[in-house]
Amino acid sequence: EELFVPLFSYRTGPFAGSGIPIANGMHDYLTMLNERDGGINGVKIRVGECETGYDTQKGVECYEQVKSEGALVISPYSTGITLQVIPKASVDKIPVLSMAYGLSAAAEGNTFPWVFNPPNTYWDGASAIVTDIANREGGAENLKGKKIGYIFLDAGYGREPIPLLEQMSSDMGFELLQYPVPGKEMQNQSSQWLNIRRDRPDYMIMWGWGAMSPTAVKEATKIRYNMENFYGIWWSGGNDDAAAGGEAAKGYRTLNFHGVGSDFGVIQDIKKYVVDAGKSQVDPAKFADNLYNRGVYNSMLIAEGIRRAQELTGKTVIDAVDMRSGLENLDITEARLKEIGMEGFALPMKLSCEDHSGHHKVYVVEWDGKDWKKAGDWFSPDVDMVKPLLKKAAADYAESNAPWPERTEACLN
Amino acid sequence: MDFLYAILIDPFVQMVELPDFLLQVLWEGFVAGVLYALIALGFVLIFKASGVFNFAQGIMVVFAGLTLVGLHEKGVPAYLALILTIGVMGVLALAVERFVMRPLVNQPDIILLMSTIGLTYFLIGFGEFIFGGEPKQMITEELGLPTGSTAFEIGDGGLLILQHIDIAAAVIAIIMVGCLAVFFNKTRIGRALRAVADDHQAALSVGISLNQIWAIVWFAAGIVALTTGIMWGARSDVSFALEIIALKALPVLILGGFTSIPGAIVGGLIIGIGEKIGEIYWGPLVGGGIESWLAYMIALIFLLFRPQGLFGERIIERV
Amino acid sequence: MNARIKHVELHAEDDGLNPGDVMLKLDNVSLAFGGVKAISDISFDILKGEIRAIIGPNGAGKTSMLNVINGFYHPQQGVITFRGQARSRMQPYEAAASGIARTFQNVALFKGMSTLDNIMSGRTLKMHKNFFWQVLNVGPARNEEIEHRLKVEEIIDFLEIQHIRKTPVGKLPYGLQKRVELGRALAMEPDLLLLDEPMAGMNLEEKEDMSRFILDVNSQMGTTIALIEHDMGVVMDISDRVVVLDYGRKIGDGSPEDVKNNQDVIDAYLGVSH
Amino acid sequence: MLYRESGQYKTSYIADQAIFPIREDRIGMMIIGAIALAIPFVASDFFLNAIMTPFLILALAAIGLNILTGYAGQLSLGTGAFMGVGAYSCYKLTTIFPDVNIVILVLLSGFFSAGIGVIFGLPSLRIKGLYLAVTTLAAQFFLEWCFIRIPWLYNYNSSGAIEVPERRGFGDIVLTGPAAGAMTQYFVVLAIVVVVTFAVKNIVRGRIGRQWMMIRDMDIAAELMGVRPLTAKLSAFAVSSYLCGVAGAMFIFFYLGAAEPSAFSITLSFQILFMVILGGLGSLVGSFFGAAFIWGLPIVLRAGLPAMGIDINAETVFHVATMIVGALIIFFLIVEPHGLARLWSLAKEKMRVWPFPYG
Amino acid sequence: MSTSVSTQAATQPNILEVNNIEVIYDHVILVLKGVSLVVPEGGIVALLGANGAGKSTTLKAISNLLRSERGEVTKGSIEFEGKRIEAQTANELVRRGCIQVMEGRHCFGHLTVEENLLTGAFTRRDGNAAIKRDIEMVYNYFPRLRERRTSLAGYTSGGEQQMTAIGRALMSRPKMILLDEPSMGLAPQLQEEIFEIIKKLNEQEGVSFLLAEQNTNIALRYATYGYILESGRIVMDGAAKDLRENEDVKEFYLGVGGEGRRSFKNVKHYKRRKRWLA
Ligand SMILES: Nc1ncnc2c1ncn2[C@@H]1O[C@H](COP(=O)(O)OP(=O)(O)OP(=O)(O)O)[C@@H](O)[C@H]1O
Ligand SMILES: Nc1ncnc2c1ncn2[C@@H]1O[C@H](COP(=O)(O)OP(=O)(O)OP(=O)(O)O)[C@@H](O)[C@H]1O
Ligand SMILES: CC(C)C[C@H](N)C(=O)O
Ligand SMILES: [Mg+2]
Ligand SMILES: [Mg+2]
Repeated sequence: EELFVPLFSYRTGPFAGSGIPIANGMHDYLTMLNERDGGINGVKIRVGECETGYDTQKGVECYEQVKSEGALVISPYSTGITLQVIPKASVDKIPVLSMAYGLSAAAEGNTFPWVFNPPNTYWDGASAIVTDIANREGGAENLKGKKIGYIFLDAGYGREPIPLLEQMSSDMGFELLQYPVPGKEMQNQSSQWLNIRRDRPDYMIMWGWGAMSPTAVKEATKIRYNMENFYGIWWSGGNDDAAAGGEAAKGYRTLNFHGVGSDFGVIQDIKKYVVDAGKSQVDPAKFADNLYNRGVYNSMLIAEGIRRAQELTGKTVIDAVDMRSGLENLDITEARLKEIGMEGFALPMKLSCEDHSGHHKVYVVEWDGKDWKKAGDWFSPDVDMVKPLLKKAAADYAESNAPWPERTEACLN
Repeated sequence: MDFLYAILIDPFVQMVELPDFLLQVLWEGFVAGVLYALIALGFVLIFKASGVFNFAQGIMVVFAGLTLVGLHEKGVPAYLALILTIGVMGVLALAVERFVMRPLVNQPDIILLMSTIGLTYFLIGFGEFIFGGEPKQMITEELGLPTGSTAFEIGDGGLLILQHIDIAAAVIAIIMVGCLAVFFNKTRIGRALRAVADDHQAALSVGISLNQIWAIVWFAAGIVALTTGIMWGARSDVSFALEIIALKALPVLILGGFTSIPGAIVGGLIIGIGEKIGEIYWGPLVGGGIESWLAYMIALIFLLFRPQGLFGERIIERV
Repeated sequence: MNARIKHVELHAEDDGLNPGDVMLKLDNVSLAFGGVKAISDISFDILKGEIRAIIGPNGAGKTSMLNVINGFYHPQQGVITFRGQARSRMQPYEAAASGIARTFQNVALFKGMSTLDNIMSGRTLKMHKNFFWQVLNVGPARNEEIEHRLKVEEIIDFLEIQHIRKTPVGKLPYGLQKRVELGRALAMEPDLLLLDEPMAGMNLEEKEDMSRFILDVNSQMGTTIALIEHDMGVVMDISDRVVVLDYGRKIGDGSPEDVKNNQDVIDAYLGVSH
Repeated sequence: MLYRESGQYKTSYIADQAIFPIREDRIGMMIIGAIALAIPFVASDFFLNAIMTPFLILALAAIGLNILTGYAGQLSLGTGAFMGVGAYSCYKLTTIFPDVNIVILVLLSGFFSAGIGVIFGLPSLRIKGLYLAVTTLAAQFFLEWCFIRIPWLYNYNSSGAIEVPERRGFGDIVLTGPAAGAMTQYFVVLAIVVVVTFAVKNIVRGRIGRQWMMIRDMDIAAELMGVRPLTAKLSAFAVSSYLCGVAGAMFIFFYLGAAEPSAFSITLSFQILFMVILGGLGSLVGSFFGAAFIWGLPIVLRAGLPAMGIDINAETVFHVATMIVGALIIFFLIVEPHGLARLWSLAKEKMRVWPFPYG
Repeated sequence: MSTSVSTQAATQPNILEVNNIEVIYDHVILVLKGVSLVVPEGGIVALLGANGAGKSTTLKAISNLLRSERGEVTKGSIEFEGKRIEAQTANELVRRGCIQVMEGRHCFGHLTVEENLLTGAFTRRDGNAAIKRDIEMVYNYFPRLRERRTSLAGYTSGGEQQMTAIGRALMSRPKMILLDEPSMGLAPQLQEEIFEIIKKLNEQEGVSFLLAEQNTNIALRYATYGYILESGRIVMDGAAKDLRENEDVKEFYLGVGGEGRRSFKNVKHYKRRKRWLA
């Protein structure tokens, strides 16, 4: 009688720098629910971590393992792993929750009934960054002739937004320069940054993760790149990532979609029930930092999904198929956020059968040398541009992976 | 024609047009080369002394760096941590000698190579077990190493930026090589080392104490690893991701010849500078990223002409 | 000898040479390594069917001479004529293909393989069945293997090493290794067999056996033999003609008797006690 | 006397050259065969999918490397990349010929990696020993780079990964893709591995295998005996890469189901190398032992350590498992440098002289 | 059978005593089945026997080089100068004055001939001058080595390597040398010379020798005592001159039958092997 929620984590290896805060945040929120509420509607959550080391093959091994143990939902925590488990999950009937990562096209719920990527896709992220740049330049038309550099982890993750960036480059007339960073050379980016120095792009966008991000920030300061023009996707916003550049990294910007710091009810509860009770692995100095909170946010989605599934089915002990409906019918309102102590921490969000992402609002944070500071209001990515493209991408995916199954799952909302 | 132009002419045009940038590229290559050379040096020490290709050298670099930083994180003052780390490397040397090398005396090269890969796994597991798996920042300032950078104006508007830590790395590498050369030229030990590398059993039979010699060289390699770890850690963080970069030492080593200390240095510089120049000026023609294999190709081409590397010992073939 | 050897059909290919004709001829061959002159301007010949001994002090260039003959070293000067074909350099496997086999001073067996496989390896050049038959191991490939196995078993019988057929040779005592090596060379059914100190490290009894084998190979199979050996007793007893080297030069050539009484040879090599 | 050869006389060389000339070995093989056939009916899908199938595939890759390193004595650190060539070839082949049975394509894809293997084997004519490692490393990194930088190889997928499409065969059974059954895939892999292993066994005990061993044990002498280093070495590269290519294709098509280029990284090369060394250089059974050990041990440790109450953290288990694997590798090398296969034959030797301690 | 311990040279203390040792390779192959022998202080003892009898194994058991070949002494004891040495390392043994010249030369191929000789002096602490002197001494014994002193040993001829190996052992100034097949591959003249050198070292410097040698003839001329080893057992031992007179030894090891020296040309091809232990 338990709800088995596996966490694919990487507390070791070159990606541990980003993996540890995420894993802690995810783990601690679920533990907090167990400690404070005795689980969800009286059923305890069993949290099982499986170490992937951000390695796709290990991820698949973990997938097989948790599948055999009856996992409710898969959070691969890697775009690469997500891509690999998507086809399997639809056959095995286990929902995949890739929160703000993974395959952007999976937002098309009709093509990908088993995959969820709220609150935003990478394509939303890319469009949001370009939107912010455009705003600073005084309008999208001023981007014409500008050079925007894109430095990315050369893996499923970093490649994901490229089609969109290319599309935007041709639509808006800016030049897109690509600087791939191979996974095994993340800590040795001097060539990429030499090239950047030569090419002098006006803006830099980074899709970095693990040891790649701090190295990139450091290299950027070395070539004296103007940090205010350097944007990271939300995942490149670890506190350590920016701190690696020291004072000189001031001005580095990343996207975000949840609160930073510990001034929220939910974070206080975690502190009280988990951290102070010695049930967390988190280093007190790193408690409630940016990526930790993101882990909390992710677990909240899982918990809410379970709750919704319980509501829908009337069972307390649900299975993976129920979980899918729960996620599909997520509707986290302002009121609900308040109940769970997340007022001001996140925006309300809602998913539907067609839209498994929601393309919600984001905001920009800026590094002030010590911590992340909010640098502007919540704003929406260019949903009108992104959505049709996603639709097309989903169709392409289904075609190239023929025979891709038609959606058979009933839509409950 | 265009293609030939792009390969044969254009890169040089670029070099001439932006001389400051070329200098920067050379400098970056040089610094990378020095660091490769330092790793290679550790390999050479052990290879020279036992014929063992110590695959674990790369991991020893990380392990030493992690120990240093880890101790500091646990509240040990920087210099004390440094001394303790040297001690840890000493213990490691003794342990390796006792539990790996001694029981495997007189085994074929490949077995010894494998055992060092086993050691690599062990050290990765052990290091992460103790210090955790996340990258750590090197305690550069605490150790009194220079930080910051100096920029030189070159021509009109040109800029050459030198990181102080890189300059320090180059200086320390040179000093280190000097010391090692002296150490090896103390003929008695130096000769004994080479004898061991040739034939373990014969070395035993003339009374060379393998145990002692191995402990010494592994310790020396440990010190080299620590130095490398500090220098490299100062450039990027200390984490096990460095281990893969350490593989680059292999082409360096092969280029220089497995047994040659100057070879390690020259090889390191050739590879470091060669791959940087290649990547920056020719890489874009094929989509970039050629750095990941260029070093090996350079080494391979050299080998075709000199199968024993630039400074390596002749390969003896006789019947 | 005995009946057993009779049906061993190990004989040299018919090359049109009669016993006594010149089979191998070296003309003014020189070989140097850096400053070391291993062979200086040496000429001599080997006649078909004879046992030709090469002797000389250590480092005189005897092994180098064999290495030159079978293409492992390439002389800087001189011509080598084998069965009428002159050449100045060739690859070792070409020499092997043209019928020259040898044993080595420092046993050069294939250490990881069994005695049987080592001797089978001497048949390499005689086996031709292609890859695909081998994969299937049926029909031709299998028959070929069995056919050669028969020959090899004959050699094993001949050398009396049946009991170590399947032992990895690396573990055999030195003397047996030498014998296996001879077997391997014999398996090539060579016209010319080069033996480099085949009896080093053997006791008397074993030397007697080895002499017997060599003589048998020579007389029964008609194989021409060039032999390096330091045991003068053996050399004088079994060889037809002897060439003596010293410091890379030839200092004597002729019948064992001639050589034994040649003052240069006595000074350089034999010493007084012989 | 539990295991005795004495009393079993061979009356023909054919019998003597059978693969299992000794009765006890034959019985043992039959038992193993029976178990292999019975496993799917008793084991869980997880066991089949995550343990047995990859074990068999990796054993084949290990055999491939064993040909090159164990039999022909050429050290290679590029196995992973050669497996990758097989996988990508198979992917392209099935894209181009979607209707051809995937098993045939898997077997064909090996030829592509054989070709690449031969090209990278060329330097081995001049470069030897550890120095050769650099050539194979060059192959490893260059090919890995190709897998990333040549989008044609992965059909221009934006993710840069290959996704195994669904393929049917043998009467419309789903063989590959997410819908394929664990048991089906296991049997297909088992069949391929068994057949190929027997073929390899035939090669290594024949003329070609002997030539490889000659080159390995003493290349100079081999040459003086008429072996052409060119053909011997390159054929070893070809056969080895062929096997690795087939293994690589199976690894993706019957196990992972999709792959990023990083699946064929140097880590994989080392993993295979370990299997070979630990199993025993120059031993085919050894390759199976090695694969079982290297593949199984971490799984067992990861499942076993928490069960023994050693620790609970996933990553600590991981670290401890890494440590133990490293230590065990060293331990086994010390106990028997010639690998598990040798340990096995020593055990047989012991059984042979039993009840005496030695003979 | 073995009467050695009591009968042999009871007057001198023994520098080396081997008591009933058993050696096993690879945990299963029993090679020595109870070998006992003694070498008196200042003696030259020859160990004779056919190929594979276990001579080299005996020597390696004494010098402790067995372990690196995965062999072990499972029974018996070995004493050098009255102290048990089975647990010592080869290095300690050399330091104490017992060195082995291995069969098959084992020169350091990548070192020059002279460097090879110098490695022999590794354990010495008596300064460079003394070492220089001894190098000269070795060169005087083997003039050929002087000529090749700067060549890499790997390239030298078989005989030259043999000289290097022996010279290298001499460089350690040992009290006792275990010589495995010293005459192998040497020109006849040099074989005599080697034994002369052995004799000289023995007489002038008091070095004791245990030699495994196939050339029975020469070995028994120089040795004071001999053991005959067969299939891992000592089958006969006695003073050298007694052995030389022994009919069996004459027949099988010296090649002199009733009618004088046999010719190699006329050896009969039949199983002549006679064994003490069948
Ligand atoms: N590859 C080589 N490189 C350098 N010198 C060599 C090489 N091969 C042989 N020599 C030298 O050439 C000379 C002749 O050597 P070789 O081996 O032919 O002598 P040998 O007559 O066989 O002597 P031995 O009876 O001692 O075996 C020696 O001085 C040896 O050092
Ligand atoms: N490393 C080893 N592993 C297993 N068996 C071995 C090993 N070394 C030697 N043997 C076996 O031990 C026995 C004795 O060998 P040893 O080398 O001592 O003989 P030997 O008397 O010195 O012979 P030779 O005169 O040929 O040198 C032989 O049968 C040999 O096969
Ligand atoms: C949290 C992560 C999933 C982000 C990661 N870089 C990715 O693969 O997309
Ligand atoms: Mg010679
Ligand atoms: Mg011996």
